[in-house]
Amino acid sequence: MSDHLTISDLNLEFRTRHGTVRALEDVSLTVRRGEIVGVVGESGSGKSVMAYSVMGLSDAAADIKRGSIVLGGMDLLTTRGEAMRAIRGREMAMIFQSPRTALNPIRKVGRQIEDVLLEHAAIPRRDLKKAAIAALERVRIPDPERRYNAYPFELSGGMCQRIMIAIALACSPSLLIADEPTTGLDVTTQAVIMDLIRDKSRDSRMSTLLITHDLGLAGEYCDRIAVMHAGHVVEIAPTDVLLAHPAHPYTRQLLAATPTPDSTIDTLSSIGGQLPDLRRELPPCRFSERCVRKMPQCDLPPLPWTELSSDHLVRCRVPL
Amino acid sequence: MTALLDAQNLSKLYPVKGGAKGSLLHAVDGVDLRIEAGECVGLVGESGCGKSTMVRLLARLIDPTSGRIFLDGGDVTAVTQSQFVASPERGRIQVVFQDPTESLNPSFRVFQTIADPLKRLLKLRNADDIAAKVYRAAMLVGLPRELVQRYPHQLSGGQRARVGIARAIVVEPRLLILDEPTSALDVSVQAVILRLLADLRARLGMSYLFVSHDLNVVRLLCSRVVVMYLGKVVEVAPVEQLFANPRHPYTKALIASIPDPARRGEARPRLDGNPTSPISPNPNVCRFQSRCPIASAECRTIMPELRELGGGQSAACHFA
Amino acid sequence: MNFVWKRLLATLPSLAGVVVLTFLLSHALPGDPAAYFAGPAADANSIAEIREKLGLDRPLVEQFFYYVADLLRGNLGKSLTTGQPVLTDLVDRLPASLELSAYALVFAIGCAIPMGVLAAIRLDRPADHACRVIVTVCAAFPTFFIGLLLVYVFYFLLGWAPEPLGRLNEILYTAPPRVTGAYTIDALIAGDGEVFRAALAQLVLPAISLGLFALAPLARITRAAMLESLSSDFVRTAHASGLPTSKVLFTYAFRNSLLPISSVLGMVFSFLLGSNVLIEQVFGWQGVGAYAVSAVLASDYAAVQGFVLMMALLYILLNLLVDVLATLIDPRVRFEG
Amino acid sequence: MTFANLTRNAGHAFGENPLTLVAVGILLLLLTCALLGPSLAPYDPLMTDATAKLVPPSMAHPFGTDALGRDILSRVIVATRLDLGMAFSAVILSFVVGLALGSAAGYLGGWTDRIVGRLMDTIMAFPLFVLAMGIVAALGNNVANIIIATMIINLPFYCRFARAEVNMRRDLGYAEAARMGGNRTLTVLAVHIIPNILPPMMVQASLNMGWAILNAAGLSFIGLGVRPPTPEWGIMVSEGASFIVSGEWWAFVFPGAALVLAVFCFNLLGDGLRDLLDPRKRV
Repeated sequence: MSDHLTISDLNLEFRTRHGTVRALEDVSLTVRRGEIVGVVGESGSGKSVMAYSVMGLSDAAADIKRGSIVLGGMDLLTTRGEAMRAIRGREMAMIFQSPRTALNPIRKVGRQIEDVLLEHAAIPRRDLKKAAIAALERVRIPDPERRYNAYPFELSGGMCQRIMIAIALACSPSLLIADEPTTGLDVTTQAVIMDLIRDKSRDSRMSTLLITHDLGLAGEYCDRIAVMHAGHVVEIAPTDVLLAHPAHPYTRQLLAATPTPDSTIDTLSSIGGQLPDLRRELPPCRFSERCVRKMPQCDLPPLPWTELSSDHLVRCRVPL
Repeated sequence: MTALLDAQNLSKLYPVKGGAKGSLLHAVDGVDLRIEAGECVGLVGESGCGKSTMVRLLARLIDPTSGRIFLDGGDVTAVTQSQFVASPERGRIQVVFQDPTESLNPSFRVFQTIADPLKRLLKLRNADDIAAKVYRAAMLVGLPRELVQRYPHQLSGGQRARVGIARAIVVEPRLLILDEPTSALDVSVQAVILRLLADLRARLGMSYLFVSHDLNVVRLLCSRVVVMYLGKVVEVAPVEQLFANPRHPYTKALIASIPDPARRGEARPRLDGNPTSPISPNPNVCRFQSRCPIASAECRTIMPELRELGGGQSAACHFA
Repeated sequence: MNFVWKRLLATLPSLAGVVVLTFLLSHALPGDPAAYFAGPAADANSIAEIREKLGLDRPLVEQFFYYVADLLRGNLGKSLTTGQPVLTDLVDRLPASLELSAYALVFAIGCAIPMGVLAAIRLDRPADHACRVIVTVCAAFPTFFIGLLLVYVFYFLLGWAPEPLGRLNEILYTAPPRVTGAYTIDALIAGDGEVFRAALAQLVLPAISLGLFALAPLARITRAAMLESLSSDFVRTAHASGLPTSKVLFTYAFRNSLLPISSVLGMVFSFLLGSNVLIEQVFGWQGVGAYAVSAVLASDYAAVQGFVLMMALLYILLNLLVDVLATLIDPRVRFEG
Repeated sequence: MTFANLTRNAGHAFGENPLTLVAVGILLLLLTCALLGPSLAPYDPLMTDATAKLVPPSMAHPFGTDALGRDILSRVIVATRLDLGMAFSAVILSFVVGLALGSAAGYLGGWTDRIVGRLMDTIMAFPLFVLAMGIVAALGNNVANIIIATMIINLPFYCRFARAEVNMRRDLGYAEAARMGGNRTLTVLAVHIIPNILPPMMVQASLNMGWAILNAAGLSFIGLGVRPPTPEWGIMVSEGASFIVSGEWWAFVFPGAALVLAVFCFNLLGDGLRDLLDPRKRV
C-alpha cells in the first residue's frame, strides 16, 4: 500500500488575545490508500485542528509555521483559493459531528447533494436529481426518492449523518476525514454509521482519517491508530499492536482509563495532572509533567521519534 | 423487606403542542422500579427513551401523571412536588446532574453552592456547622480546600463534577441519582469520577441509580441494570447476566453495538428501521416492533409484558 | 397556503388587543372624554349633550359594543379640526405617508443589507469598521434632527433640494389626477415626467432622513446574522464540499440570514411608522402623521384615536406580510405553523 | 455572563474598544450637567433679551441665542437634567416592571405566561412611537405622562428579554439542583435565577437608554409633554427649526447635538458593557 496522505512536521499556532497557543508541534502522520487511520485524543489534544488543516479550513487565527501536507503527490499547504476548492469535495471530503447542524437547515437534502455534484462531477443538469437519489441509495437510506425532498429537521440524527456521508462521498473522494462522526448519536446508531463508513472505504479503496476520543471505537474500526496528546502525536501503530503493547506511557494510561467490557472499577485507572497550557513554554515532551516514568533526559531537546518496528513509532525517550 | 425506593406503575404523559387533539407524548409509560438499600442500579437506553424523565420523576422534580413512589415504605407521591420541596424527605434523594457546567450557578462560589442545601434542607444556621459540613463534603469528593472559595468558571470540568457531587452528598442522602454524570467529561477525568463514586458509595452506604447511555460505564458500578426503550422497561437483569445472556432483542442489539476491538469484523446484529413515535403509540403493539429483527404478527397485536425469566432477569418480549 | 390562514387567524388576538386598547385610551382613563370630544371651547351643557350623544353615560362594556359596531361600519367619528369624518381624512392622507415610508424603506434596505453583508464578509477590516461607524452614528441621530440638518445643508447652503414644504410645489406644478394617491406613481400613470421628477425631488430628503434611522438596526442585524451563518456548521460543510464562494455566501449563508433579518423588519416598520410623524412635521408633509400631530395639539380626540387605530392595523398587516415571506424562506416555520 | 466576568474582562474591553472610555467621559460630562446644571449655566436659561435675538455663536454666547434672546448654551446645559431624567425614570420603571412580569411569565408558564404575553403582544402591535403619542394624548399632556408613555413602549423589550432568559434557565441544571436542595419556587427564582439575568438585563437597559431619550425628545419635538419656555432639547430643536430657512443654524444644531451626544454615549456604553460581560457576543 502506498502513502496517500502524508502530514510531516506540521507546526501550527493560534494567535489569541491571551497569547500564542502552540496547538500542533511536529505532527507527522501518513494514511495509505484504502486504509482507515484513527486519531485518538482527549479534548484539546489537537486532533481536530490537524484534520481542519488538511482540509484547508483552519480558523483565521491559525498560523501554519512549518511542515507539509501532501495528498496523492499534491502539496495542500501551497495550494490556495480556487485550486484548493476544486480538491475539496472531489479529492477529499469531510464529515462532522452534530450532523443536524452541519446541514443547511433550509435546503432540501437532495439539493445539498446536487450542489456538490454540480460543482465537481460532470453531470448534465437534467440527470442531477437521479444522481443525488443514487447517492442517497448508496448510504442505504430507505425510500430515497422521498428523502430527497426532506429538510434536515425532519430527519433523525443518524439519518442526517447518512446524508452528510452521501454529500461527502458524492464525488467518490480518495480521502475521507470523519471528525467525531458519531458523537451525540445513540450507540446503536453509531454502530450503523460506523459500519457504513467502513464498508464505503473498503468498497472504493478510500483512505479514511477517523478523529475520535473513543479508543474503543477506533480499536474496532481502524487499521492503524495515532494517539495525540497536547498537540503531539505520541504514538502510531497498527491497531492490535497499539492496544496490546502500547509503548507510550500516555497511550497505556489512556487505555487503562477507557472502560471496556473486561475492565472493573479497580482496574480502571486515571491519568494524573491536566493537559499542559499550550501558551506556556513547554518541555520537549509535553507529557513529561504528568508522566510517572519521567527521567532527567526527558527534558533534553529534541524529542525523538523512536521506531520500535517499521510500523510502530513512538515519541518517547524511554518507551515501554 | 421494604425496598429503599419502590416506584409502581409510574407514567408521565405530556400533551403535544400543535399535534392532533388529545395526543400525548408517552415519556414514561407504566414503569416499575425497585432499588434496595445499598444497591446500585443502572438505567440505560437511547436518547428519548425516558431516562431523564424517570430521573425527574424519581427525584420529585416533576409530578407523575399516574403511579406511586415509595421511599422506605412511605408514599412520597402523597404530596405534590412543590410541597415535597420543603419536606424532610427531600434530602433523602439527591441528584448529580449531567452537565457539570450547567448544573452550577455561575454566580455562586463553590462554598455557597454546597452550603445552599444545608441551609434550606437541614435548616442549619450556625456558620461554623455549615463550614464544617461543606469542607467535609469537599474533602470527601477530593476537592482541594483552596478551590472552595472559587467560582465555577475558575474550575476545570473534573473539579466542577466534584462540586456537583459534593452538593448532592452534603445532606447525606439515602439514594443518589446520577444522571449521566460523566458524559461531558474526557475519559481520563471520567475514570477519576467513576472511582470516586464507587469509593463514596462504599464509605457512605448510599444507594445509586446510575443513568447512562454507556453500558461499559454502567457495568463498572452497577449490580443490576434496567433497560428502557420508548418509555417502557424492556429488560431487567443482574449486570453479568445482562451482558452474557441478553434476552430482549433491543438489549442484544445494544450490547452488540458497543465498540469492541476484540470483535472487529464480526457480523453483529444492527438496528435499522424507523423507531415508533412516542406520541400516542398504539397500546397493543410492541414499541420495539418496527426495528425488531424477530418481530412477528403477534408483536403487532399484543404488547408484551415484562416477564420473570428466572435468576432475577425479566424481559418484555414474546420471544424472550 | 394552510399556513397563511393560520397566520391570519393568529392576528385576530392582536387585532382584538389593539381595538380594546384604543378603546381604553379614550374611555377608561382619568379625565372626561366628553370634554375631549367636545373640544376646548365647549361649555358644561354641550359636554353633557355630547356625553349622552356618544353614550358615555352608559356602562363601559356597552360603550365598547357601540365602539366596535361603529368601527365595523367604518365610523371613526368626526374630526373637530377639519369637520370631516375621520376615516375620510385618513384615507385622504394615507397615500402620502405610505409613499414616503415606502421610499424610506427601500432606501434603508437597499443600503443596510449590502452594508451588513459586506461588513460580515470583511470582518475587522476597513469596510467593517466603516459600517460600524455609520451604524453607530445613524443610531444616535434623532430622525427629526437629521431631517433638519439635511434641509439646512441641501436646501439652505447648497440649494440642491427643493423647499421642504410638502409633497409638491403647488405653485409650479399641479398634482396628478388621483389614482393611488402616491404622487410619483400617479404622475407616471398620467405620463407626466416633469411632475414625477418634481414629486421625487420633494421625496428625497424626507425619505433619506427617515431611512437613515431605520438603517442602523437593519445593518446591525444583517451583519450579526451573516456572521452567525458564516460561522455555522453548515457553511463549514459547504466549504468542505468545495462549493464556489458565491454559492456559499448567497445560497448558504445569506439565505439563512434572511430569517433573523425579517424578524427585525417588524421593528423597523414600527420605527418607520413612528418616525413618519416627526418627519412629516419637519417637511410639511401632508400625511396622516402631520394630521395626527395637529389633532393631538388641538385635543381632537376622535382623530387621534382613528390615527392610532389605523397605524396599528397597518403595522399588523405589514408584520403579517413579513411572516408570510419568512415561511417562503424557512421550511421549519411552515411546519411548526 | 456574571458579575464576576465583568471585572475579569474590563481590561480587555477598555483596551480593545477605547470608544467605551470616550463614552464614560461623555457620561461624566452629562451627569455633571444634569446634577449641577443651573449653577454651571452662564445665564439664566429663561432670561429673555430683546436686544440680543438670534445672535450667532460668540465669546459671550458660545452657542448663540434664540429668537427671544435666551442663551442657548445655558438652556442646553439646564435641559440635561430633564431629558436624562425622563429617559432614566422611564427605563428604570420598565426595567423593574418588565423584570417582574417577564420572570413571572417565564418561570411560572401557563396562564401567567399567556396573559403577560398577550399584553406585551398588544403593546407591540402598535408602532411604538404612535402608541406613545396616543398615551400622552389620552393621559394628558405633561412630563409625568411622557415618562409613563416611554415606560410602556419600552416594557415589552424588558419583559420578553427577562421571560426568555428565565425560561432558558428554569430547566438548567443549577435551577433543578436548587430545587433538589430544598429551595421553593420563589427562592429558586429570586436567589438562583434572577441574579444571573441581571447583568444581561443591564446591558439591555443601557442600550435602551438611548432609545428612551430619542422617544422622549421626539414627543417634545411635536409639542407633547414639555411646554415652553422649559428648556428641553427636543422642544429647542423644534423652536430652532423655524430659522433654518433664514440660515440661523445654531438655534437647532446645538440642542440637537446635545441629544446626539447623549444617545451616542449610552449606545456606546451599552456596547461596551456587553463586551465586558460576554466578549464572545460582540457583533
